[in-house]
Amino acid sequence: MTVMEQRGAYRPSPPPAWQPRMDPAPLLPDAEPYRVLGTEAAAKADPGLLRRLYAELVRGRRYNAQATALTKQGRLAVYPSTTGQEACEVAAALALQDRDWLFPSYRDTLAAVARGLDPVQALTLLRGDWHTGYDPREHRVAPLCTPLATQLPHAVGLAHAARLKGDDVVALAMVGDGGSSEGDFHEALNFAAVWQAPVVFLVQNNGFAISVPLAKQTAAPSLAHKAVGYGMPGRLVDGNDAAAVHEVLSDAVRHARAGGGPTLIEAITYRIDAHTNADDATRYRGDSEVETWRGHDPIALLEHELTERGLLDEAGKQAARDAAEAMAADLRERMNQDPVLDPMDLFAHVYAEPTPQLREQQAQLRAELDAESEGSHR
Amino acid sequence: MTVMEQRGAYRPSPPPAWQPRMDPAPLLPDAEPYRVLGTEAAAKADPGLLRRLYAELVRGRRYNAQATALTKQGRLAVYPSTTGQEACEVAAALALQDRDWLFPSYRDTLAAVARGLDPVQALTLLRGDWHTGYDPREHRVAPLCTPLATQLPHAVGLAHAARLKGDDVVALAMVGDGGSSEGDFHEALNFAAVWQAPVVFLVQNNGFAISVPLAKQTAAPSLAHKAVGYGMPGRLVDGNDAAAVHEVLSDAVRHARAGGGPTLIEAITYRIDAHTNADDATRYRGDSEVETWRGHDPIALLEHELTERGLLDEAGKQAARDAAEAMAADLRERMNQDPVLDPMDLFAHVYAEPTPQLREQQAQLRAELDAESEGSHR
Amino acid sequence: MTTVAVKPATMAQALTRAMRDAMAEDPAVHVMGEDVGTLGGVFRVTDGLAKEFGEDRCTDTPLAEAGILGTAVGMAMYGLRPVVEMQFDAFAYPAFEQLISHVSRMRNRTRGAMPLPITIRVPYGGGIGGVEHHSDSSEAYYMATPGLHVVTPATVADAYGLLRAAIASDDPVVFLEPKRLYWSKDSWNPEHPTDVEPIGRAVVRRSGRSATLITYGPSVPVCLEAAEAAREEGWDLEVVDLRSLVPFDDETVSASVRRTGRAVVVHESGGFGGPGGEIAARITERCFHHLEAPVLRVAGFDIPYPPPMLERHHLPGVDRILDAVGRLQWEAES
Amino acid sequence: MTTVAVKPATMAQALTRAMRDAMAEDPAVHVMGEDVGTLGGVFRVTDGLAKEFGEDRCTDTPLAEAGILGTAVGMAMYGLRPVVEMQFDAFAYPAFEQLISHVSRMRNRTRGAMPLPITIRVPYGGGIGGVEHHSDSSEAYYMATPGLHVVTPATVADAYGLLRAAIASDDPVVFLEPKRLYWSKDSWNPEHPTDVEPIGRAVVRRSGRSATLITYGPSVPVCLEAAEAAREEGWDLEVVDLRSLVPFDDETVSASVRRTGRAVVVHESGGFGGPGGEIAARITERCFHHLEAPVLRVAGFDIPYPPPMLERHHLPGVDRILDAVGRLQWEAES
Ligand SMILES: Cc1ncc(C[n+]2csc(CCOP(=O)(O)OP(=O)(O)O)c2C)c(N)n1
Ligand SMILES: Cc1ncc(C[n+]2csc(CCOP(=O)(O)OP(=O)(O)O)c2C)c(N)n1
Ligand SMILES: [Mg+2]
Ligand SMILES: [Mg+2]
Repeated sequence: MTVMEQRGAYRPSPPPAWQPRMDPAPLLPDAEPYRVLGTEAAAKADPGLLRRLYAELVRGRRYNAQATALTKQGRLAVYPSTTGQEACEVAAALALQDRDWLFPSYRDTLAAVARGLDPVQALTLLRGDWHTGYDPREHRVAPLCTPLATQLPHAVGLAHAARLKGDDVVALAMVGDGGSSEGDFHEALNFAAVWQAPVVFLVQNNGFAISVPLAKQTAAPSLAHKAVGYGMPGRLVDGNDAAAVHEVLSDAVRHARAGGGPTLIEAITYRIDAHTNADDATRYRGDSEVETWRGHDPIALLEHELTERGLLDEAGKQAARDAAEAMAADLRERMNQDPVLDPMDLFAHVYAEPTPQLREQQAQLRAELDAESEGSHR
Repeated sequence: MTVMEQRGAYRPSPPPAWQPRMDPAPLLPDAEPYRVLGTEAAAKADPGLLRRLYAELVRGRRYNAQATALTKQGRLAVYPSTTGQEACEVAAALALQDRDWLFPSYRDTLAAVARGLDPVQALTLLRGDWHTGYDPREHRVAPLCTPLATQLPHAVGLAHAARLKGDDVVALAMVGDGGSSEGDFHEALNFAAVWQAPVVFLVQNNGFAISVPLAKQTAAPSLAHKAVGYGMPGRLVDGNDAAAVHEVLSDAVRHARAGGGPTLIEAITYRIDAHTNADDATRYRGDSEVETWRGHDPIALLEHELTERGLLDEAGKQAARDAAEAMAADLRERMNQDPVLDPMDLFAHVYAEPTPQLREQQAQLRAELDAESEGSHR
Repeated sequence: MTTVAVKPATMAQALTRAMRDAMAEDPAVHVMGEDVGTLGGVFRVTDGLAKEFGEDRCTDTPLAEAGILGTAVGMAMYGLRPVVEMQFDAFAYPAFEQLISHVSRMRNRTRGAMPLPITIRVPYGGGIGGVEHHSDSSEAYYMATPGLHVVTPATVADAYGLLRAAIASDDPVVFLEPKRLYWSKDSWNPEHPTDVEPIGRAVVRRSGRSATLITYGPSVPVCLEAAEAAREEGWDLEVVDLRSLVPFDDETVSASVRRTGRAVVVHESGGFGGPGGEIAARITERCFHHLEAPVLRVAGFDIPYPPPMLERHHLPGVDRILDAVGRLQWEAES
Repeated sequence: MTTVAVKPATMAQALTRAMRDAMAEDPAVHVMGEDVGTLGGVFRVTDGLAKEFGEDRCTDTPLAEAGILGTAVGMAMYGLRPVVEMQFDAFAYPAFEQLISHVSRMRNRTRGAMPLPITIRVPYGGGIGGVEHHSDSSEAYYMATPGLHVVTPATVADAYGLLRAAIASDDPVVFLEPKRLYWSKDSWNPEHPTDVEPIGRAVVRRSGRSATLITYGPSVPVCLEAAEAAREEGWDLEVVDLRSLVPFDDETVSASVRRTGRAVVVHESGGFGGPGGEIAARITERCFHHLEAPVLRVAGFDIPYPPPMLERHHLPGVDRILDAVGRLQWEAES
């Protein structure tokens, strides 16, 4: 039986007597974003997991700060920070198995790092020495994707291919609230549902697409409500509650792996920093809004829970901070070294073999570089 | 107050305490497609309207048959028939006011004709003498649109512009089930909802996109369920029930005109003929399915209702048939005349003024044509 | 294998056969697109593949070209070799962002770690009486996008050989199929397994001494016809079929023009900003001192593709080619 | 109106002013795009317009480029004159289907009944240290699309004059803004109301006798610099700024090349299939017997735009231009 045949026809020949394929009710998100921290559900959460999340959040916050600092020192061309969004970034990485794939957007270097990628490699794009600084196959992390929402169909295709090959691999694709307006978002979700591909879509609704607030982006009750239009479940989660995001993602990943098809998850969070270091957020939002959200900080929320439950003491916090500092120091040091670049790399991977035309251009650049190094060029 | 300000913020600064903008329940379509004919609602329907719809359906069926016959005679390059879908076509045209705009897909010549367009002009595209055979402003009918779903953002933009200018104009945009998978569908609906543009989207779900059945197109409970993801109401209607389609469309048009924003309507219908005359439908569907749908024929349904209620007798039927025959005879006759073409028109409307380059090419063609007519050319 | 008679086949059949053989040889090859499965494609080029290999190997996708190409990217990332059909030239436009920003760049982006062996089949060009949006020649867009191979056959044998090469290529190939040659027939041996045609080599379809016609795809038969007609005028024209626009076979083209000293580039695509400018410029750069006349171009007009009843005035035909040849300054002037 | 001192202004300011003046004059002019309202655009080119004219006249759209251009089409159908901003060159690709299949063709499709006076502003080109997808030169795609005007300023005054002309045009204009010249300054009188610059006319930025550099947009200052440097080598170079790629000013270009007998086309866009091929081919067709050497091209390499740290090796600079000039066969050879 082929994957296609498994699907069960919807209404291949819609009969005059109408039969909807499924009850839409279970596909709709709950009215309230799912929360764990500070609720009864927290008691069920695995303490080891919570501590792991905490350490990663602290490390992630430090990573954001360090990367932002590197832009000021001219060591990064640009950095889109995820300060305030660490819970989503970290949970996305931790909800996956090793064999699964992560499809990050341009903002999601932290998710890639939390998945195990070397931070220097994750930042190569933003430093400017090469577009992708890592082999995507090594950690199953697709290239950080700048054209918004275009990575979503890639995730669907990869998940579909894995399923066709009989591998129980899940793809997790990340996108922003703004990205949900792109046509590729629609096409990807539709393909995923029709193919029942094992893919999870995580929309980080951080309130803004650069300067554009969500109210100008959509009029929907929530972005998770889009799911029903594709025939997949939509879930709404508090994106600053690391335990909740981890749980909802893990459920969706498990569901996908079991052949249940895709899920759309909207995580409500907030971008505390400006869009990037180059952005001036005061042009489009007030301090009070930022302050409100600081009061719902993902690290503080988890720290509070862990402390309340006696799972974290001052020593534990210090250990997390120390690990984060060590990561930051290492990152700083390595990013302060100038990358060694070979201009001839321009031609190295345009095609498997350079075309005759590229070979000519290669020779031209080689000659120019030789002349330059001999100091003989104009 | 600008149109933008009227909108009422959704959650410009999503507070930690979540507030969905609206209750999604009223946006969801009913579980059953809305029907009028053969139900209690029929009693409330305006007899004059029903008779008008009947006459148009009969004319529409005849128009489809005539146009298909013209392809066999080589008078049309191709014709995508709407036999079986006449209720949607006709109701779409009749639900609009004169000042409103219709945005038809490539299949919807009948809707354009029902709106008052000369059938010969409506068929110019398919005859092949020019892309659009009419001035869109004359009957407020946008050019028949072949690239699927691309007309939807046009409808949104036009409706938005009208609203900005203070005109109470509504745009009705037609698209197929297949077209709903395109990114432009998504982007158009989203813009419409965010702008609260006075636009109505009518998806004719006729079961197929060429050979591809709906089950391979979407896994959604219905296409109307997509509406909630944009924050607009979704409506499901029996597309072969002309009275029902007319009522649902009229309601949506009224709602839009009153500033209530867009609506997405899915009309369940069936394409009785092949995709076009060039298609071989036996390759992908069985006769029995077609037969089932013939049993739910839009003309028969309405004829039954009218007859039952004593609103239609044999003379009435004959009158409708006669009017249809007259239209067909006139169409046949005029389509059998070769259109007069001027090859120099190739250059006439590429730009407001031809570029110097086009003037050179114009001169070249002129010289060639002169030589040809003098018989002096090779 | 026993010897099999060389039988006439259409280009469409050769293309089908190329996919079939590639699918049989390599389970990684997947065909996908609108109506490619049950229907066998609107041109029937994928006829029988779903039946033979199943719907998972030859898949009717939802109707969304960016989605088709975008999911193909993901499939290729997982090791498959997708062969994507765009139903018509103009319906490839929705997939341009995926094509330009991903398909053409993924190998480069990842320093070779993630090549995308995707074949994108695009029926292109006019001359079939198609209504608006069904006759575009979009090769200029593809040529201007580094990272893509751009290939187009003009014969039945090349249709097979080049499509096999495209599918076997580890790089993305935009494979342009001249619609109006789909039903052209040729003696071609479908049982011959070795006629894969390497990408990047032009071929001299007709030798001649007076001038070179440089062309590809749908214009190849037109140029051959023009070359025959030219004999009456005393011109012995050489016809070069490029077959591959990227990579471009400068060697074959330059050698021919150096020999003849005169050249006309012929294509259906609009002239301005079209392939002919690049080709003429390259020839001039390389053969300037061998040229007796400027390289001329015979192309479609710089207009949106016209309605069917007017297309014959738009398409470069024999007369227009001969007119251009006539302007190649046969008597020296200044 | 009193005389106003000519003050230095940046190209970005001139562009803002052009939109402001157009909006003040004609209520049909609407600006739309991502972040153009409250933020004033990521390059601040629409700064202040939402404040002055309201959000209905300068609108932050949802994040969807096909939707932006597609709704602009509908707005133009109702009589508005949308000025659309695409945030970066590469982010115009999702809108290509709307651009190619509708924007460029609607007038033709409707026999002139439905012109689309849409201006599509596209910040383009590199040299600003932008990460992937922020430095593309996409003009070849636009040039190959009949029905579009393609315009690109190189000076502050032209930025104003040409953008005014674009917005006033009844045809769609792709208005390419060289990103790296946004902050270039020039003495320019922002109060002078008459300096609308008609579309379609190239201008000689520097007269010279030895050879002509033909260029546009971001490469104009580079060519002027090269021309200065060339004096040391004894070459007196003429520099032609095309300003408009479509329509193309054959007259000015040919006149210059006939005078100098030698030409180099310079642009950032990739060479293969790029604008230079068309330009070189046109010049050769028109000026063959005046040419002492083949028209050469200095262009970006045929590669995806490189990462910031390598872009200087990709961009055509003074040295590469002078090298090409040096190859213009100053001593006759064969
Ligand atoms: C197709 C495309 N259009 C425009 C851009 C420019 N751009 C980069 S980030 C951004 C905003 C993205 O907002 P969102 O999706 O909410 O993600 P966030 O930045 O909040 O993480 C825009 C418009 C882009 N990268 N790709
Ligand atoms: C963008 C685009 N892709 C592909 C096509 C080719 N095509 C024409 S009609 C059609 C099927 C349309 O199906 P649907 O939207 O259900 O409309 P219907 O034909 O049933 O009226 C296809 C694939 C097209 N016209 N436009
Ligand atoms: Mg966001
Ligand atoms: Mg359909």
